Amino acid sequence: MATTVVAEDTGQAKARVGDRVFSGFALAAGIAILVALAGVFIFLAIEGIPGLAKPAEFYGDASNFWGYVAPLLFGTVLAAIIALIVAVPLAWGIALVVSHYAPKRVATPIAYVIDLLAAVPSVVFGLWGISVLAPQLKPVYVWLDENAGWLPFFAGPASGTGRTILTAGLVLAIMIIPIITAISREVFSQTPRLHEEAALALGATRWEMVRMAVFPYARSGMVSAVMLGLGRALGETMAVAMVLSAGGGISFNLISSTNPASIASNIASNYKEGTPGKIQVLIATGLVLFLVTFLVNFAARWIVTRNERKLAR
Amino acid sequence: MSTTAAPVRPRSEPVSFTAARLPRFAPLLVAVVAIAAGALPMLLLGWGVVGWALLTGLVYLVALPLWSRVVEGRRGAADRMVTGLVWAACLVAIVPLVSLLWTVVDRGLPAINSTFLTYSMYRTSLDQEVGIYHALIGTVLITLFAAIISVPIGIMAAIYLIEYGKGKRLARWITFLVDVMTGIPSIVAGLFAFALFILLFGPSTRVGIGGSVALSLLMIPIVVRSTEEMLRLVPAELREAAYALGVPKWRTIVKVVLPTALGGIVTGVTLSIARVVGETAPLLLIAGLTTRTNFNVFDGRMTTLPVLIYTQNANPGIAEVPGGIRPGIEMAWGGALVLIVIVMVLNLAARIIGKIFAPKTGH
Amino acid sequence: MAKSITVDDLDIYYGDFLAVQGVSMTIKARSVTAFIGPSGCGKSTFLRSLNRMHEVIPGARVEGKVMVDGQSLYDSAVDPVAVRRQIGMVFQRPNPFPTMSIYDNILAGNRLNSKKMKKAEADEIVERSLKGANLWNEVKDRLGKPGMGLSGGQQQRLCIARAIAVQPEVLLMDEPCSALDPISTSAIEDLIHELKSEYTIVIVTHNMQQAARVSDETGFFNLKAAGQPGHLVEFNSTQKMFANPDNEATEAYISGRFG
Amino acid sequence: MAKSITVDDLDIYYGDFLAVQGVSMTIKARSVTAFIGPSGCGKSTFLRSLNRMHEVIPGARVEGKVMVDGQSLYDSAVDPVAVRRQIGMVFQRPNPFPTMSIYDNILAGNRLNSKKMKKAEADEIVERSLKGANLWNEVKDRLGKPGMGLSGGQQQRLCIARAIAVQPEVLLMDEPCSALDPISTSAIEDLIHELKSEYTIVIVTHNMQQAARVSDETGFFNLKAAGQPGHLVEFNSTQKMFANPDNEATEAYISGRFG
Amino acid sequence: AGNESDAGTDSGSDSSDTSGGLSGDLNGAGASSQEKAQGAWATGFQGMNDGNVTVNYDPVGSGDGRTNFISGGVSFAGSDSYLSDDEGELTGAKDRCGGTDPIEVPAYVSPIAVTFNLEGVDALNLDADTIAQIFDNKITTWNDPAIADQNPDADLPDTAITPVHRSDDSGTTKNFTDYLGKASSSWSYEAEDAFPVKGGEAAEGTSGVISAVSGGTGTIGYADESQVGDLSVVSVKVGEEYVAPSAEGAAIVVETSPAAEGRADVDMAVDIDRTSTEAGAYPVVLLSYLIACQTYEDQAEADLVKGYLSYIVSDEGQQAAADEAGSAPLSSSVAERAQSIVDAITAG
Ligand SMILES: Nc1ncnc2c1ncn2[C@@H]1O[C@H](COP(=O)(O)OP(=O)(O)OP(=O)(O)O)[C@@H](O)[C@H]1O
Ligand SMILES: Nc1ncnc2c1ncn2[C@@H]1O[C@H](COP(=O)(O)OP(=O)(O)OP(=O)(O)O)[C@@H](O)[C@H]1O
Ligand SMILES: [Mg+2]
Ligand SMILES: [Mg+2]
Ligand SMILES: O=P([O-])([O-])[O-]
Repeated sequence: MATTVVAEDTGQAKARVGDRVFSGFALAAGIAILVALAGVFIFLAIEGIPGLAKPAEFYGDASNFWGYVAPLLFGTVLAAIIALIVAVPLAWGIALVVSHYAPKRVATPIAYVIDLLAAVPSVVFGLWGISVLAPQLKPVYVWLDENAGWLPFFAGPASGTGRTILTAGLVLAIMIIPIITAISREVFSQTPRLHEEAALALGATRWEMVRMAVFPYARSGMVSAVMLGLGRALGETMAVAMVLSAGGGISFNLISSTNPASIASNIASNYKEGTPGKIQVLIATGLVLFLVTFLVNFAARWIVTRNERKLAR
Repeated sequence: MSTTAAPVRPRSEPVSFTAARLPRFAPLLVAVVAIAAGALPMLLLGWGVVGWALLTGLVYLVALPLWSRVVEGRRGAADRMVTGLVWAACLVAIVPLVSLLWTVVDRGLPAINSTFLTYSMYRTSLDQEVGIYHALIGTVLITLFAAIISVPIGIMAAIYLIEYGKGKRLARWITFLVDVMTGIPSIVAGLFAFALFILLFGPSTRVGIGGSVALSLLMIPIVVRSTEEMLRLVPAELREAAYALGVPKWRTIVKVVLPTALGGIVTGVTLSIARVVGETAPLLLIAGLTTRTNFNVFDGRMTTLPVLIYTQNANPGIAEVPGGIRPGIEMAWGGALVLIVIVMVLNLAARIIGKIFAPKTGH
Repeated sequence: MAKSITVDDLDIYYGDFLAVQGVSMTIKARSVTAFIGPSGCGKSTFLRSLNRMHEVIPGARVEGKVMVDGQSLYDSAVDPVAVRRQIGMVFQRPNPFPTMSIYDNILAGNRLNSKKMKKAEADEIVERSLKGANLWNEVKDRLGKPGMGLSGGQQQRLCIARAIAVQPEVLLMDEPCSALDPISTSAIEDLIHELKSEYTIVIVTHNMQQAARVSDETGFFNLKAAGQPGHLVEFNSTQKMFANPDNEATEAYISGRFG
Repeated sequence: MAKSITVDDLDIYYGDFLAVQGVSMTIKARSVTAFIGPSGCGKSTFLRSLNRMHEVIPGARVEGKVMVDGQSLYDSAVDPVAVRRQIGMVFQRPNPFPTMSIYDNILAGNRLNSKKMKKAEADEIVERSLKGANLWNEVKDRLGKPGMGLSGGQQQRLCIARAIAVQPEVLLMDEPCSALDPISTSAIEDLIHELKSEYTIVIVTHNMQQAARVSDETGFFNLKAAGQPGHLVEFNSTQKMFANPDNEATEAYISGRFG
Repeated sequence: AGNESDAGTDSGSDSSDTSGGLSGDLNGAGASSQEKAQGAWATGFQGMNDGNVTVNYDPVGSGDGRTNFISGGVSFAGSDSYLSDDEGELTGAKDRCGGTDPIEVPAYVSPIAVTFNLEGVDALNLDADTIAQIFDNKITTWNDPAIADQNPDADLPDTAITPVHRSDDSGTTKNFTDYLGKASSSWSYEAEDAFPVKGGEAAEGTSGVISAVSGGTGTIGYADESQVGDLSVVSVKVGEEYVAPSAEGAAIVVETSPAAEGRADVDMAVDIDRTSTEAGAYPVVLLSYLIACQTYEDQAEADLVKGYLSYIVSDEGQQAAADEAGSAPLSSSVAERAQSIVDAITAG
């Protein structure tokens, strides 16, 4: 046993080195992320900024870049919002079933099956979207057009192929469900027993226990899960490109053939035939998407911290 | 004590434990009624199966809570409502999954045989058989290298955020930017990797590792995010227990914190792999397309399964017999099935690993 | 309103593991019943079977009968939520809700039953409960702060306050004072004395002096050997138990000659 | 090997909140020092400042001096890891490592410091430590089972066994017995008696009888008022403290007339 | 892979008597529509060289293919349209080829079919004006008199017409709109890669259009004829006749079309004559090009490009693409000229 408190023997000195090295690696990894992101941003800026001010013929029907990107941005956000509205409650529901409702025998296969969804490549989602989902939804859109056409969302005319932004949003929803579910169920199931039992012992029903003990504990994880899902929905390329009948302008009509494209799918669709100038325009739209993601996250974070502060009041 | 305070609820009559409960068979009964009610318009108005299922669900979700509301009161109704809703969520999510899996299996299975799995698409005459072996190898290698790049960076970054950087400005920025990074569209990641490799290795470089780099950009944020959440959930008491034994911080992290969180971390890594293994756009750009099997990610083109699926579907060729299945279409679905099976196996492996290392509680 | 509890040949399992075997006793209404016994003998397990908290652990189940005022607790028609609402519980480890303020922690149970509560009424419940748990003076200026910011002992008292805020009819306490200092402990003991005029109280304690001080009747649990199920050795009036127990093992335990 | 500890005008902060103020005392080597005081007065906080565990809480810091055998504990050259290896600690709440078996939990302190050990040596450490913590008989047949599967009291004894397995020079115990039954408690108390021939032991306890039984010297902490920092009221030999304390407040607290 | 190991030994025998004796990798990029044909050509060329050669073709799209070629990243490009100097491509290609004019030879011709999905109707005759008005959303129901007049025998329903166009930029769209602009009086848009009419049903890629047309009701679209499969196709009015899409009809149009103006000898760029009235001609065609250099710095690269391109324009190559991809072979006169240009590729 050492007789002094200060580290002297080699084992202890090494431990200190170990700590420094390890924390150094951790820091380096963090910084690597910053560098990578800065790299992406710089790349987008260098290649994209010339695309902001090209002659009008580069922007199709629009007269300038903003007119070109606005419907794309709108389409991106609209599809992502539809996806979130559909996916988030479903995903949280499934996560709860797996973590708190179903017996283990049932929960494990459900979790596994949902995880499988995450494994399906976006191309396959695209193929399935066009060949299976869209035809199934076609009559639904016709019905909505006839019976709910007074709502601007269902103004119609209903698409003849079912490949609308609503369909794209639904495909995106299915794509992000496993992401949101996986993280949410992980944090749900980590809720300390102590807190769950505290709620149950007060005579809480299961749902009340979830609300009192599980949700508050899991909140940050739930938000992360949603942000991950949102990120994927905003940036999804192939599935949207394949499923969506794109090319329209800004419109809240969810069931017609004429839909705004999303930024990512528009890049993928038009990159192939792009001349260098056109590609600069496309990359500039990528830059816009990047900045939007930045803003969305900023807003989400702000809301979360504000809520937390309110809580700590 | 109640002399000083007004009772919260009237305590005059003893409350029975059994008061106001729906019979045990209530959910079943309501379900049967709902199914019947749902079937009615199907018979009378000719609604489809989808309409029937929707109506059944709706009737159940309205009727049971209503009944419960009358008998059991607000809280019981809310509980039953939520129980119904979460299970409905499960069913609703499983429907498209089953449809999708069925489609893939139905269309993909006929393509699969030993040639399909062991031959590449390289051929020297048109009547030779082809397979997806080269794409299988490409997918496995490119994804493996993507994981090799992103898992250590992701986990270490999460460790920095939770264990070292807490409260620091830099950590707050990294957390925030990781969220931003989750929103990078895959095509932008591909363009970036492409530009980077052109800068480093000359024009139109196409190389497998470039695909790995592009995929890493997509994987890292998922790994960081999920790991971060899991590390956050490791109780401080455990860290303190280790510190108090004179264990250095880094060993505490490696030997106590990480093992405790391992199950969740493995899930996160699997998720990130599943997320990128199906990527097409970036790989088409940077890893290119070849018909040969390439085992070297650092040199030459590599085909991956999603790229194969995409290109085969886009140019399926012509069917041997008029009206038959085009060779590319069959190959695309076959490839999709193989890809899903790969990830399924990976998932299963991750679960087993997670189970082996998960915190052991109980007997 | 207090209830008497009759337990008849109760076996308690964790999956296949029989943790407690063959317990029969009658817990009188409006009295304090204490359980003592060595660590691991199943006191907590048995206590949790009295308000059906045991069954929230996956695989956990009981065999046998628990009757509360003539109603069988494990009857299929019985709603465990209703049971727990009337048979409150304080745990061995303090477990305030981490995201709630002290104020909201106290009201957590009440809010379940009556969504809308007048501010004055709520304030009154909070104050009464905190005073009852001898915590009012320490926290009255920071009711809006999170409950987790308190010291261990403060947290435990917060949990006691939360449990009594819903005015249950039976109160189960699993070593409620093991994290408390003597002053808080004696405040809780006083509280128990007060409460027993209206409630049935069951308390698990390691502190034999405490058992002797607060309880009317005492049950002694023991293990035959490690790995064996725990069982009830003796159940008697506290006075008799500490003065002149029927069972030798009890005497040995109480006099500290045990082991 | 034991160390004496001299504390000089120590202030302990959580961020801006001054939790403990102006503590000065000398803890003698090869003796048992007990801290008593009402809940929330900063006993745990002060104890944790003695092996630099305090600083693992973000924002937590100390001002003042702690000297261990003449070396300043908070000197910039001092490695807190080395400090903690030699000044062990047992916490108020049991915290076994959930991923490890009972066996591995005991050896955690040795193994995590990457000491290579022969099987026989390891077995010996495990047995010695478990016997010391009075847990051997209960777990000797399931050493490979997870530590989390034990009851609360068993878990705490496991943690004590884990702490003594590394043979520290000073042992800090924060209410180590608050979750233990009398038998385990008295085993631990015996253990403390044994250990003090070689180690310096500091114990926080709510049980004044325990303080009187095990300690040579006692420190009484108190709060002036809720929200105010805790401070050391009196530090004296245990005998004097319990028989004839210098301070009125001490007497009031010890005799239970406090509040 | 199971097939690669023995590829070199047994396949040279059955492919050709003119074993090239080449080895190495040849990289190209460009039009995704060429991918299947490129696969067939690669197979034949690899066979000719006993499996010692690998041809890689990245189907990144014509535009990106040309960019890659100009940057020197690939040895040849496949493109749905010839190099133009709008953004300096022609000049760039010249620079890339060491100052010599780039080679542009046709790879094959694809007839573009106007295809539809309408219950109870499996053939239609339409003139360019009607097609233009349908895709311009001027004619919106299938029983419109403009359609009915040309199809007295068809039982046309009252269904709405859903025209499906490409959502991605595409050579197919450019050639189709070029046809509409030149052959009809009612199409007022420029020929462009992006479909010019706003709104309406759009789909990604040829396969997307096919899926959308076959999955929808009352749909009509345009796509490479080889990909149409079971769908019904429109016979287009040429002169006084209605002509269904066919390889022969496509070849006739290409042969009778004038060369693009101001091009070098080695540049076979053609401006398709959309208004041809030649008997049997089918003017809705896409001419796909191969772009390469006359000289390469590297001998091996020059040999590979020369060998590969010369195989492509050979009868064998054209037949292979027709079998695999369903493209229309070049007419013999066009192929001959292409062959002579390709044969002149050298290193130096
Ligand atoms: N969740 C659980 N799963 C399986 N076994 C358990 C669980 N909780 C407790 N046990 C076992 O049941 C037995 C009784 O445990 P219990 O916690 O009831 O003891 P106790 O008398 O309350 O002990 P203590 O005084 O230490 O709290 C012990 O052997 C324990 O290991
Ligand atoms: N992590 C923390 N952050 C902020 N304040 C804290 C923290 N831990 C304890 N405190 C505060 O410091 C003061 C002293 O707490 P401490 O836990 O040291 O008391 P204690 O004497 O050990 O009480 P007990 O006997 O209940 O364990 C209390 O006011 C408590 O609220
Ligand atoms: Mg217990
Ligand atoms: Mg304390
Ligand atoms: O061949 P395209 O894909 O450009 O039509």
